[in-house]
Amino acid sequence: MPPLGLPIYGQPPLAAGDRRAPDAWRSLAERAGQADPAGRPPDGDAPAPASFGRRSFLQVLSASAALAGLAACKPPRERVVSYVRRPPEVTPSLPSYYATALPAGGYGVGVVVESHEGRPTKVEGNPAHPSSLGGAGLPELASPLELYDPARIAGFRRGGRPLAWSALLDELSEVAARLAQDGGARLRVLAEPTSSPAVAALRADLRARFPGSRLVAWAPVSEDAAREGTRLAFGRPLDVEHRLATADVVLSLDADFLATEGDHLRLAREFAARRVDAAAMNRLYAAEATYTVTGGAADHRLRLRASEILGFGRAVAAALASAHGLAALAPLGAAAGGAQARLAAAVAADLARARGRGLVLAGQRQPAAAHALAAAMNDALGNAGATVLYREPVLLDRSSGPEGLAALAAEIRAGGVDTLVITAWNPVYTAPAELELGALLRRVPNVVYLAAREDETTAVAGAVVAAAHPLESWGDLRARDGTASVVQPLIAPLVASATELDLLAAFLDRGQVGAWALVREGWRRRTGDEGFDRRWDRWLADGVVAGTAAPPVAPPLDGAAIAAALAAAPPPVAGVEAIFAPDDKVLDGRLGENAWLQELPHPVSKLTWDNAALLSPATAARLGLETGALATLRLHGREVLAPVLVQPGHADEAVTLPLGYGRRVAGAVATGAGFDAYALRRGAAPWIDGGLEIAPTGARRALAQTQGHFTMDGRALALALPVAALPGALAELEERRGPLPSILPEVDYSGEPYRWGMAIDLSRCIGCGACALACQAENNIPVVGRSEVLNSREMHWLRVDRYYEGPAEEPASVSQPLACVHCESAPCEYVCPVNATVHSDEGLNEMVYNRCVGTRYCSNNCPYKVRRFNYLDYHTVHAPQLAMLQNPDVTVRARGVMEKCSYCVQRIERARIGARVAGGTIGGDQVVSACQQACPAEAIVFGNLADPASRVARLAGGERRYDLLHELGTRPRTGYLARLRNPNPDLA
Amino acid sequence: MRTWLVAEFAGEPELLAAARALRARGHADLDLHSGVPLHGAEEALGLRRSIVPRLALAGGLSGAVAGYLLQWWTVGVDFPINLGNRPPHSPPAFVPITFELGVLVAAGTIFLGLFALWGLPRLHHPVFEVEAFRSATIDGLWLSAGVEAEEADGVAAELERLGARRIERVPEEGEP
Amino acid sequence: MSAAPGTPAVDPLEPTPFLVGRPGDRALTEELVATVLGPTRRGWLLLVAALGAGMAFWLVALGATLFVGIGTWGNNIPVAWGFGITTFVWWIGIGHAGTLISAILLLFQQRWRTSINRFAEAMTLFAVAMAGMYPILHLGRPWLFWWLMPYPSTTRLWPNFKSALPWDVFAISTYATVSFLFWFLGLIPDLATLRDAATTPRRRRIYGLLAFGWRGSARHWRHYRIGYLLLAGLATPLVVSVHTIVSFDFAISLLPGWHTTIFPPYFVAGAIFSGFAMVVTLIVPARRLLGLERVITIRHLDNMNKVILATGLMVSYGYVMEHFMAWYGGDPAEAFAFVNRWTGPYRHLWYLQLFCNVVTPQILWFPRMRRNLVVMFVVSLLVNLGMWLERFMIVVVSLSRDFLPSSWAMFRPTWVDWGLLFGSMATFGVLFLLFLRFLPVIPIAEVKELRREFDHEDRLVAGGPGHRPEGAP
Amino acid sequence: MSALFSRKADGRLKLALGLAGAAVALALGGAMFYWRSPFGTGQFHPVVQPIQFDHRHHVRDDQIDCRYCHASVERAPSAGIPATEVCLSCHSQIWNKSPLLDRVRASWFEGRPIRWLRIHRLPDFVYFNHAIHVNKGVGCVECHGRVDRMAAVEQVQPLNMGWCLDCHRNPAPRLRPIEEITSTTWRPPADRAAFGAELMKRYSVHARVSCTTCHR
Repeated sequence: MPPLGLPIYGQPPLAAGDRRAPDAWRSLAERAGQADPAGRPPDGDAPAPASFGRRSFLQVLSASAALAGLAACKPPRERVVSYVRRPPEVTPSLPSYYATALPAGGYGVGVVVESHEGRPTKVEGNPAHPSSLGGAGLPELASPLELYDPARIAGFRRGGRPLAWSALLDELSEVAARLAQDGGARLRVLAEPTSSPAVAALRADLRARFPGSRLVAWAPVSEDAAREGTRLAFGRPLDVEHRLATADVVLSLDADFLATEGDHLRLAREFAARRVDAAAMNRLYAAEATYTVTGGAADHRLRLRASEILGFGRAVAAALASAHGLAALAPLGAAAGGAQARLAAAVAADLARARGRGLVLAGQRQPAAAHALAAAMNDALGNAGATVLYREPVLLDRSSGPEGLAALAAEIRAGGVDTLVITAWNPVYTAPAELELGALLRRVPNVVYLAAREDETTAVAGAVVAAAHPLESWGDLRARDGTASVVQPLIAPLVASATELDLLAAFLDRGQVGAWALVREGWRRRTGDEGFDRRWDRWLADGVVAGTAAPPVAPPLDGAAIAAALAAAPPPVAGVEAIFAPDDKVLDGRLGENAWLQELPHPVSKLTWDNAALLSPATAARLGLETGALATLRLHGREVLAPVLVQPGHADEAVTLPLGYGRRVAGAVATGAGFDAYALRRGAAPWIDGGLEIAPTGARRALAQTQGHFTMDGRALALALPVAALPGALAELEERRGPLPSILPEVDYSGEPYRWGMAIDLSRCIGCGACALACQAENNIPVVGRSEVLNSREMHWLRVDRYYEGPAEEPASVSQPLACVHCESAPCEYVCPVNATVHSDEGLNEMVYNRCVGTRYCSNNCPYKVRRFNYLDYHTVHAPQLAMLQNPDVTVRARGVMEKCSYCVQRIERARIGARVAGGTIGGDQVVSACQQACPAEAIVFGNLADPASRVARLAGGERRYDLLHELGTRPRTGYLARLRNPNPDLA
Repeated sequence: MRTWLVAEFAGEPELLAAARALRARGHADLDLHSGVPLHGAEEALGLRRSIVPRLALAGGLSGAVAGYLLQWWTVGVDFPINLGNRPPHSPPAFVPITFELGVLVAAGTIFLGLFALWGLPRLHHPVFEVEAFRSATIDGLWLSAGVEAEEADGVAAELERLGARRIERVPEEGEP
Repeated sequence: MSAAPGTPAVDPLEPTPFLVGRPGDRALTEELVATVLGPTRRGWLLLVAALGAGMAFWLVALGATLFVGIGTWGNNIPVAWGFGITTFVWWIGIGHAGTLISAILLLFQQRWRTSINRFAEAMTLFAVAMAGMYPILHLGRPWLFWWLMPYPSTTRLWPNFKSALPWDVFAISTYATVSFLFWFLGLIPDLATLRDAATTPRRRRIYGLLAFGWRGSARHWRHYRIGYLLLAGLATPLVVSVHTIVSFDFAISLLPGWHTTIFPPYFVAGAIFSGFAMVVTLIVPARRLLGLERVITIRHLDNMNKVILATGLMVSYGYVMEHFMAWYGGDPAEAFAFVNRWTGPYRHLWYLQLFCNVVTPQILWFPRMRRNLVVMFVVSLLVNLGMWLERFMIVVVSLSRDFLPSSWAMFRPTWVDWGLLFGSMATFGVLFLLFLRFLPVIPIAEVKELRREFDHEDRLVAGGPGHRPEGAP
Repeated sequence: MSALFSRKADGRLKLALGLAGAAVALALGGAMFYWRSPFGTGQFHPVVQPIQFDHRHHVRDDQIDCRYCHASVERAPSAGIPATEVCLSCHSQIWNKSPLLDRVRASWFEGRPIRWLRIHRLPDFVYFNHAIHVNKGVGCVECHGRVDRMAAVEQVQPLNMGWCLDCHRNPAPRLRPIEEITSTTWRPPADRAAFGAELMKRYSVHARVSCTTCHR
């Protein structure tokens, strides 16, 4: 039985009393509304009933009109609410764009936010920001939903009493005064690593007032190993910056640098740029256990258990030393045997050929020795300074691993902590299991926790301070290269809340100063009064503070220390290996309450709403497990019950345990999703552990994967071919594009100034899923929930298909973003009985929601199956606050209508009207679709095919282009560019 | 004032003979009533071929023509739309509805035409005044003749002579 | 039939007659109106109550569909059509047998149609009513179904006549209308008979109103006969066209498993197959229940079973040709669609379908089996099941595995799906029971006519019972 | 005696059948008529706003241009409803004691927006853009009528899709010089079609009828 109660999203509508948006916001966003469906801010006096919106009213009206003829009553007249004072920068019905930065692992990622009448609705990358270059990752794209999340904590409370901000400040001031008496010896701060200069200044002031206090940095997913590796290699911790633009050969030692690690947006862009020109292809070797996005993009994916990867790195070093004369690597290398030796030799030869143009990276999961080895190899190969740069660390915290947390726990156990200020996300949940931090925190008299949502830590914290969302906060952050950005709010806080700056300042009796003044005054202090206001405005407009990048340094390498570290490095683990990994979507779990991310298919496994223990087909067969089976995982005495997902290409005798699920205290979205891998994670071995025991239980949990078949069954769908085979394949590619003979007279588009089209370069695509998420945010695509995904009713207009090729144990993969391809000879159109999907003069396959009666015939006849149907009312069940998230330029679809990719026609029309009002025409590359805009790899290009100079026209005319399912004669406007692989001929 | 003579006969040959005889005498307003169609009744009553086939043909043709014109004008002329590269005026696609409307209108014409030809609905009819006439739809064989009142006696006698088992008179107006 | 004098007018190869005995008009009438004018039977009431419960389930499922949405069904993407369209095609197919029996067999002057045509036509009407509900119900926004009709709208939009669905609208509504007119036209003399045979004034008045004043006039019979024949002539191509158009819903698409030109004849054959099976399913118990063994004889059932066998073979041929064309056409997607039937996740249903539709009817080669009530009843049930499965295979299984493996998904029906399927059967049953009780099941006038024809033949044969019917004065 | 139905029964039956047929026809025709009538479209219904704002006075007597208050009409989808401060830009000086303006002043001083009633309401799925129409020579009057004659503004056009299409299929007769765009009294030259054709060329008017022109 399907749930009749509309199981969507899970968040119950707010009670009537909560419906009003807070006053602070209203004054910003009151406006003269144009007819926008969902974007209408809740009216002040007489809000429309949430459950019986105007749209459903019209449905009923239409039904009753059909039944009862004239007995229709009119809906009440809509109110138009005008501003009292119109903010000068706001023109109602026109969006504005603001640059800001969002935190990612303590660093800043520059973004540009689209705002409608004061409502931020869409986050894009900031092209001027060195970490974004215009692309955006999943956390950034999903952040607006976090902002409007109705489950956010509002206001402040201490010991269960709600407090006003000023009252809380008074109480904190008292606490601080008491603590200051002994120099803060009993004050501890548990924070996340950050790069914020403003936080740095406050921390310095706190140290001055509370010299006895200690700040503990904790991040469940940190890059400590990388910094420790550079400390081994160079004597002091350094940040490593990789540059792929000039890297011809890349060896990744367990680094998922294209999707989840490091400067992945920039790296993906640089990597992709080297995948399109057959003459200038780079080659990526990825040694990894888990099948990652990076592994999927690799030319050679070397399937190894995580604890054996260091050994492989040493084997390569040994081969470099022995066969290629890099004597410096001789003490670091250790030859391997068997197949690994052959692989290592081939990789070494390739790296040696590309001296100064190669790159070795180590992943965050690998021990410091691996990072040091990578540094030594890069040094020996002459890559340092070319493809790899070193900088003084940008983060304030050099170390944020479990050791600090363990020390804090010991202090608490000893009763040495009176007040613990927690600004780190949910440490009770993320802390190593053996610390049992939740129980410990109850022993601390004062726990002040800054949190956005109820979680495991709010349950034990005495004082909870609602955290402001970055889109409603002032602050500053630095990019990985040191470039600073000012974080500016797009909207006044939707709920009474504070930032980390406000909370820290409260202990300095400066809580009333406000984050704006703290940040601004800090920058004034650092850069001087002279022309500061102009500079400040410039920074806010640009989203970056120009000239703040940290300069590279070139310290000497200490080979002996590396050799010593390698000698002391842990050997491969015994038994089944447990690999802990941040989730591609919810990271360490902090984004688990984000329904967009929960519903986004995992880039590799296509799993939604859950995590699962990943293991290889062989291991699964040995254990008698299959996808969806529930197994008991036991590791060093702790156990969890977890569903299993058989992941082709996973290393044998190893299990990947994605972090961030299985929450015990959480909101409606994260509750019930997945299992808690933290429960098995030890401080001693936070990434790779041995001796995992897996016991099948016989029970099952259905896993909501959006793709069930990962093979192409011999059909030519997502084409991938080796570079060497391209010349021979050109004729076949030629056959797979362009019009087929037809008895129908062709519609002539030659006279049209615009023929919209898209080109998707599979060679660039890494399959990260950012396009799908950007599309969801842009086009008001609803979240349908796990049970609906299980029934294959997900609503994403754009999906990323992943196909495996080759043996199931070691498959290569190719990912293919697929949305409506806008066939010129569209099969969906002629079968619609009511002309609800028709063709525009410019070649768009238009879907007219308001005409659709929902026969779904179009979907049946769509060979690409890119149409989505509103089987239930997926929108009005949401809290009214979420209506603020909707893009007012896109109709919110009702129950019973079909929908699909529109090529972001709202952006086309905005560009058209802008151009025509100005008396011009739309540039060939001017209209950028949401997916294109987000794509870090620039794999998607939209534009005007009628303009031969446009990028899309040039790509569509390229030799790698083919049409998906060309033989059907649908003549799609979206063309695909076959993926090129660049395998090492020595390994053929 | 006319009178209806309603006479029951024992067998079909007698009935048909009576009809022929009366018609030969110039009585045109004759009818036979039976539970099943009688062989030879048309000949006996001198009826010509039914025009129902011609009505059906006209109905069917006009329905089909209207059906085609409807499709051609609405989607070919009034609001042509590019649907998957198909020409707005697509004759092959218009065949089914043309055919269906032809059949529908033909069938409707037959049905309504029959009622018009029959003069039905006519719940009230002089023959129903005769209680025994109820057998007409069961097993009875009846002849009814509308005659001028003054002729009634003569015709009744004639019917009796022709073998009627029972003869009833019903005045055209009012109850007997 | 050129029987020499002295031989009985009975075909030695057809030992059982279409009419047992030569009852007179009055006796025949009395026997045939008894089902209507006789007392209400307990069995009938119990059946109505039982099926009424099923109808209540149907109403609940209907309410869920309308008020919560089509999402209460199991449909998804890619399987956007599920039980709704499957059952729609199934019901429409069942309806076809009625028209076939009453119209086509009339044109071919098959006498054995006479006793069962009313019955079959009623089945057609109710089946079409059930079928017609699904296309509206399965809409995402069923309250806007009228957008499929051409009417001058303030939006200036018209339906798209290139889509098969407006064809369906016209085909189904024409079919329903013509079936009703045909059925009602045939009923008029019998309603008059009921009017005149009934004893209570209320019944007389009700049937009298419905008879519209029919008085058995020879002038009326003249038009009636030609009109009835013409309607039969129209209904014949209509019935073929309707299932052809229904098959176009699939055939005009490009989905592997749908995209095939064999569908029109294959669907029509399948429709007759399932329809005759349904007639047998209904008639075997009904003739016992209503005591109609004299007019619906084993010979009728035997003939129907022959039709079932013949159309079953046609359907089997269709299966073979589908596979042949999938192989011969060389389209890998099309070929896969048929490989998938044998090896895919729904293969068990496919095997069951083959058993029901291909294997089961073969038993009807044996005359003894064709005349065995239990055997034919079981066969007819299996054929009904098999034909429903066939439509399920076509609709759902083709959709669940199409061009891109990435979008493949399974279909899982919900309780609402089952409710609408079984509920529609129960509703059909209720309507049918009402028909059995309140309208003459056997066309009285036509049986009388048939008896006259037999009389005529008998008269040609010396030693026959003579031209005077039994019981006639 | 024995007749089942009296002579009158025939008349009654025919009447009943006729009435049933007429009822069906009337229901269908009536619905279609209603949908096109002012009751269905909402035309010609002057709306009393929370504040007695008289367009006659401001437009005709004071000669205030539409764009003074509806300021974004030339550059934004929405023409814009004036903020309270726009009212007070004059009314802080004149009529600043008038009780008619109490609510305006209250809005200003309390920071509470004025909640006007919408008169020209398009469905949520229709994206009408004022800027493009105004910039291509479609005057305010074409859709909003003679607002300068309305004490309380009413909707004068049906605002249904057919009406939109009329103009989008044949815009020429509805165009005017952009200089006269807000004029309520501009009179077209005698040959409006030719004039319109010339304007279409001058402003390069391409009125599109693809669905996504309005529905997105």
